Amino acid sequence: MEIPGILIYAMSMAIFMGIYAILALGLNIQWGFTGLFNAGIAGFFAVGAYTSALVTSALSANHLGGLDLPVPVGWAAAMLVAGLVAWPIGKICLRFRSDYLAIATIGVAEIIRLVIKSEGWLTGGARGVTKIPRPLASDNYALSELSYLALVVIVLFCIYLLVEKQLKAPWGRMMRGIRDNELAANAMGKNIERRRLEAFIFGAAIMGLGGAMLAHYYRSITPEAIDPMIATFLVWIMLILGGSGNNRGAILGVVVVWTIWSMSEFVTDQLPEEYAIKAKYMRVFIIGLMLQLVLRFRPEGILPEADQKSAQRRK
Amino acid sequence: MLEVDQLTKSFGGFKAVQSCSLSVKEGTITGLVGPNGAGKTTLFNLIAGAFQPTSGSIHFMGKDVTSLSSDKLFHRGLVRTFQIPHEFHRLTVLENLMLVPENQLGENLLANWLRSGQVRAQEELTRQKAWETLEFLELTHVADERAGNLSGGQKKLLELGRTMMTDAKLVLLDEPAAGVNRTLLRKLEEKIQILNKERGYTFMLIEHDMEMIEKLCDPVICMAEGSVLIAGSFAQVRSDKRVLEAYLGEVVGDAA
Amino acid sequence: MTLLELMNFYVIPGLVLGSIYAVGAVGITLVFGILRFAHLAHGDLATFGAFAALAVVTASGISPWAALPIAMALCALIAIGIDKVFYDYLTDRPKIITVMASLGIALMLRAVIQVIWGVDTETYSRGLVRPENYWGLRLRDREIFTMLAMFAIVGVLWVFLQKTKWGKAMRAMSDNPDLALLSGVDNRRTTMLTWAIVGALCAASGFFLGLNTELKALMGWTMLLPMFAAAILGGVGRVEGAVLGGLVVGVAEELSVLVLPSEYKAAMAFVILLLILLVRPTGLLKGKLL
Amino acid sequence: MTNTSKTTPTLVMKDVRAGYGDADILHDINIKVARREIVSIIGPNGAGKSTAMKAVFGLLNVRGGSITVAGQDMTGWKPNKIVQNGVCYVPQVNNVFREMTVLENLEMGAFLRKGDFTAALDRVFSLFPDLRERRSAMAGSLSGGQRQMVAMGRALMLDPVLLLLDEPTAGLSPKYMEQIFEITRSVRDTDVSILLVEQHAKQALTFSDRAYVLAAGQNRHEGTGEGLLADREVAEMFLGG
Amino acid sequence: ADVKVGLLGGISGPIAAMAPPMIDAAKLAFAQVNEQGGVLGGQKIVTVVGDSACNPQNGVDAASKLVNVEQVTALVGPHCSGPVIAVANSVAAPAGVALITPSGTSPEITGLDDKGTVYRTVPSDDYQGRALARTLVAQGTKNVAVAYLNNDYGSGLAGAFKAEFETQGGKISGYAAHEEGKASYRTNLAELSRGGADTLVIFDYGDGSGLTILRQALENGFFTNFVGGDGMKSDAPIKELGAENLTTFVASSPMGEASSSLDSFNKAFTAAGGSADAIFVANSYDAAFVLALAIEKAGGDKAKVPAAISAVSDGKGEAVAAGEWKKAVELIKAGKEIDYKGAAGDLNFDANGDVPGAYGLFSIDGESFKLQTPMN
Ligand SMILES: Nc1ncnc2c1ncn2[C@@H]1O[C@H](COP(=O)(O)OP(=O)(O)OP(=O)(O)O)[C@@H](O)[C@H]1O
Ligand SMILES: Nc1ncnc2c1ncn2[C@@H]1O[C@H](COP(=O)(O)OP(=O)(O)OP(=O)(O)O)[C@@H](O)[C@H]1O
Ligand SMILES: [Mg+2]
Ligand SMILES: [Mg+2]
Repeated sequence: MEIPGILIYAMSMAIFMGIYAILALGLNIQWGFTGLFNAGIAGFFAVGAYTSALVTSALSANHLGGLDLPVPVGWAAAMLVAGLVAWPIGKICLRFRSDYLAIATIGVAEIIRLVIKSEGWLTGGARGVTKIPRPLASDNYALSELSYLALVVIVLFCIYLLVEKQLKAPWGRMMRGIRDNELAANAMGKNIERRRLEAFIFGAAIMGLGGAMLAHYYRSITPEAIDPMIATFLVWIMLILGGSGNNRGAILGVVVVWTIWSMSEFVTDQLPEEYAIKAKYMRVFIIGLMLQLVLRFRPEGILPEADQKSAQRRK
Repeated sequence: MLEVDQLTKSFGGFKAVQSCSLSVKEGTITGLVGPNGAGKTTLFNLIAGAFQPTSGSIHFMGKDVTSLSSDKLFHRGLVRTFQIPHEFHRLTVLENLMLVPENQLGENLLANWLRSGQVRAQEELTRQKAWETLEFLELTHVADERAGNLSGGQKKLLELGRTMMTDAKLVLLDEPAAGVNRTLLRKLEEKIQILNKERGYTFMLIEHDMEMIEKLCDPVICMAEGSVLIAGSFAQVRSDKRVLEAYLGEVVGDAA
Repeated sequence: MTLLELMNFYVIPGLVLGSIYAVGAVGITLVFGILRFAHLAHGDLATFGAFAALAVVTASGISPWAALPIAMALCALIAIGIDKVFYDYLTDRPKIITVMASLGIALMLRAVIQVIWGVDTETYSRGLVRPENYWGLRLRDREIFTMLAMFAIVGVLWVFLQKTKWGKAMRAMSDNPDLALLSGVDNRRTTMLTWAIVGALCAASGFFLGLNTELKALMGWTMLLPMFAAAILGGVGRVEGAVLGGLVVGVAEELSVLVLPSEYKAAMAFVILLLILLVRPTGLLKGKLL
Repeated sequence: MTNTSKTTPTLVMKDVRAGYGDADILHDINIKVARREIVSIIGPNGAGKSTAMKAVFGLLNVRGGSITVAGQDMTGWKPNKIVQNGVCYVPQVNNVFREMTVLENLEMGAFLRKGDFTAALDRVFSLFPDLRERRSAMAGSLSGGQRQMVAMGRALMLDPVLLLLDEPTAGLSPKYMEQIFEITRSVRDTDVSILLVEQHAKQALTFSDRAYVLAAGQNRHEGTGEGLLADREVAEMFLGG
Repeated sequence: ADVKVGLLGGISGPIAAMAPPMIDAAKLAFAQVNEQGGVLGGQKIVTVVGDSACNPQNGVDAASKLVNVEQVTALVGPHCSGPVIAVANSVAAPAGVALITPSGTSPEITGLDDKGTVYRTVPSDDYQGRALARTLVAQGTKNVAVAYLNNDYGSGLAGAFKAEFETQGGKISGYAAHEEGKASYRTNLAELSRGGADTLVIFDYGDGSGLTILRQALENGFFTNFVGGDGMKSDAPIKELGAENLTTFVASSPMGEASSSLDSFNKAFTAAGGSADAIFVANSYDAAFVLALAIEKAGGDKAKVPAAISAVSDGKGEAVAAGEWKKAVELIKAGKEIDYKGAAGDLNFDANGDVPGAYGLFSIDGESFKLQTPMN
């Protein structure tokens, strides 16, 4: 019984990593490629999660929706609606630069969170949406974890290919150019405003998908899941630690940070029983300290942004 | 091909460009000189759409482009360089050049997937062109270096290189020679002449290097305090008393 | 509603709240303006300062006001220490990395606070303090003192930055660190001084918050967003702007219940922020566009 | 510093090896500037001229060799300490405080100066009257040439023993270019040694006492100004014929 | 061997202040079990603490560690409703491990498709809100303003209270939600008081923003009477505001018929250094104690524990009070039915794992809360 238990834990960890990796890839498009300081990940995450929840769950008196549609439709809707929500937000906020944009997007995410909490007719308010179907679920615990993991991995892989191909393509080069020097990019004929909006929406849609996948994993979504610490800042830590501008770095960052996040609990559990609660505070300390250590030894991220070396020097 | 009419730009209360009128004829290499702070760069910024003028109008190829943004002007065939280099610092030197050509299919989200063959072919061409440009600028050895790590002069060369990556009608060069090695500069001059003669580019060139102005430019326009002081051939401008005093800093009567 | 009611129940609470925000926002704006990054550990350092003052009060029984300078000094030292150990070696890296490091520091500080002082709600002095009546205006002593102290602290800081070489050195360093070095500015010491000021301001803002309400382990973290909003609103890098921004956010939050359902009160800071940024992208007073 | 003998060279860079990352840019560079001497460095773009200057100030990793100023070994010193010892440097790029006014920029030049510096300020303003006019403008909004004047003016606010100038004339009008050379010479006459990087190589060589040619991070030629001007190979390779 | 039980709580995060006493109370129950001979013929119950941080991400992760790696027999917790639902759905129910939350009050927990694994010792907000409304009307309070925390706990209680209060003919002259963690609620209070009520009902936590609201209302003289839900029955207001200032403050709280259970818990918990007035501690104690009983009853079989939980507190059989472990074990050994009557109520789980709950209205007497009237 011991070994399978650890395997199931490993699977649940991997599911989290997969979902957070999707969020991190979405952020990488916005920050890593385009330099958009979006600190409102939680907002798009929430929009995606709730959209898919309302589309796929059964009819309920507590909230809108309840369309009972298949899960893939829910995921597609999550991406679509997250993208749609991002559009006006981007239109308004993208004129701000760096830190101004960050605080504006944090604000928008807070407003989204408050709307979700307060507008019960739409979202179930504080009660949230429960009874969201989980695809491929079965009565066997291990099996349903495994199949959901497989699903997450497949989706992640697709998203990775999508984003990686975009990055390597002239599109990615243009975006990185806009990030590095807007004025020059503009003078070289790139429509800055439209392109930044494009990247913002693209990234937001992917974040929406991440939110949806998490909601289906829990089979529920409540406002507690969109706390900025866990849904925004954590993703930022992952991306920056992994290496922004590098998709593999982003994924690796997720793996490292979630491992620290989750496994640190085992470390502090070694403390004697009477310190059990203090141990949890120590755990938070250890998480903070580990971040510092990773930054100390890999200040550019674990896998820094790679230069796109010219493949052949001369034809 | 370019008509600037009564253009004024003020920053706060300070008028950097004041009722400035000039025109550039197709096929010329027009020189723009003037003391430091005369408003030359500001004029370029206005023409290229980086600033909006306070008043006045700009016509390019017969059309009013006064309030057009930089990217739209680029698509109409107007390319500019910056006096203080604006490189894409985290892109490699090669990428800095490859980014420039307009209408790249691969910059379109969908085309990237639907027409990837075409995208790849186009990339190959762009890459080749970029290499040729690097070869000409003697920058091949830093092709894979991040542009932010270049030396001051190399950045200026890269700035210039970008204008060679696209088929422009009018090229605005802001002090291309500053900080560039003289041996290389002679080559640049030749290149500019070739582009002008063979490809039909029109140039507008800000320079303080009189040798270069003399060799390339006709006509030459001299600006001072935001407006045009005099326009004419190099010799005419060179011998104007006001120019001598304000710009060249020579005591009148002194031979060059 | 009479004017007096409006003042007593809406405007004055708003100004007091705004003063608390202002002290925090000034610190944030200094880090923003001089060191050029968003210091996410600001709130937790403020909490630390508040608890440090509490520790002094309970240990020695002196008045909280006498404990304030001690807490400020302690926080200044801690801020310098944090910088030396954790931020300093990231100076040449992209600023976002330091932002992440500060997030880690926030977690560490919070853990330390919880381990040392626990998680219970505390106050400096037990019991209630009912407001006095000044010609119809109802104010508590501590509210008056909070506002006065805020203006005093900010005033002293402003004079210091304007009149001494240090202020100029700080600005130079933030503008172009290499060139500042080449001009003979000792960037290390300038940074240290900046952190000393920021740490002291943190302690002060935590103290005022605790004095006017209660001390809780997470109080700083929950105040972080409105303080950031205030700093940005005032114009990044502008001390006067931060004060103005803090007051605007405070009053706007309190007045918002007149027009909005109260559950949206927390969003008010951001609504104001977005509106003002749309009109003035650099904040109320022209701040740096970083 | 004042008591060093007349024969001690102001700057000696001996076998300096340095680079930004792991790779070396400078390979055993040797440069010497004697007292009251104007020495210029010329060479193609990317030769390592600016790097050599930064190496003096320890702005990058110096991995070998030594740097001595007025007899004092300063290898590995911090830039602000080097400035305190009378070395001034005008970098090629990023050489102004963009968000400070012209006046504040100049005041920053006098940061280490104790007491009154209005005299120095007046001198700078009389050299560059344009700056006096734009004294309260942000340096970041200045024209390219005006910035160069600010940068130069900033360095003139202190009385250095050694002045390092990285392309001080780039972007300046012919009038000011002449003037900069004039100033340089007159500064030299107040007992200051000057090391200068120039792309206006011919003019620079004409008025330099000695000059070095750097290429690919190595010493290529050295000699007196006139000597190098006369050298055909140098003329062809580096001076544009 | 030992029997491992997971204690899952919101130790870090927004309810950090409430979690430690709750965990301590649960530990007290297990300590009593161990002292009185342990489970399953002398085995000790050991606890492993997990941190749900009051969000589903951490909750599920911590639960997964407890269930899969630590292989705990059952979970006490999590504390917040969101994690309860997520953990139930993605860990407890699939793994067939019992989960008893002492403080998840969301109505959504009732209807979870949990294969009978999910229980709670705190009543759904519905009961308490309604009971409080009835009691107030019965006492003659007809006009109140309601301030509630905008989370599952606050809005659930407030909703139920409002509906019942209005049916009973009362008038709600102000009704507003607030966010936690703000420094000032004075304008909220001013708005609420404009309706003319002199009684303020606060559904919030007494060591969180509820305390701030109470303080600011008292200091500025906004209302004269204050009524709180069980979250306000905390020792923090007494400690920080002073009992002398709280003469007009009452709070409702669950309690059992057998008030001996509550007394015995109070005594034991105070002796162990805890504060018996802390929020949800009695519920937490009950959750742990009933779980221990169920483990004993199920003979240590993890899969049988869920069903055993409702069996040991279903209103049938011999009553067992808080702390009476030895007696309970003997009864179980003798094959008799037992019925645990807890410190925070009689439990009596229904088919959904919910408890109906009985309430009392408490006022402050000296330095602690004393029962004023029972509510129904
Ligand atoms: N953004 C701005 N804000 C305020 N003043 C400006 C701005 N840009 C330029 N100026 C002012 O306008 C004047 C003209 O500047 P401009 O850059 O056009 O000069 P220039 O002719 O290009 O000079 P140079 O030959 O030195 O490059 C200068 O005095 C400068 O200070
Ligand atoms: N920050 C940097 N990081 C990495 N490499 C650099 C950096 N700065 C310069 N280099 C490289 O070092 C070499 C020498 O640069 P340096 O700036 O010394 O040239 P320079 O001789 O001053 O040229 P120029 O005349 O163009 O100013 C160049 O190849 C450049 O690419
Ligand atoms: Mg110019
Ligand atoms: Mg150079």
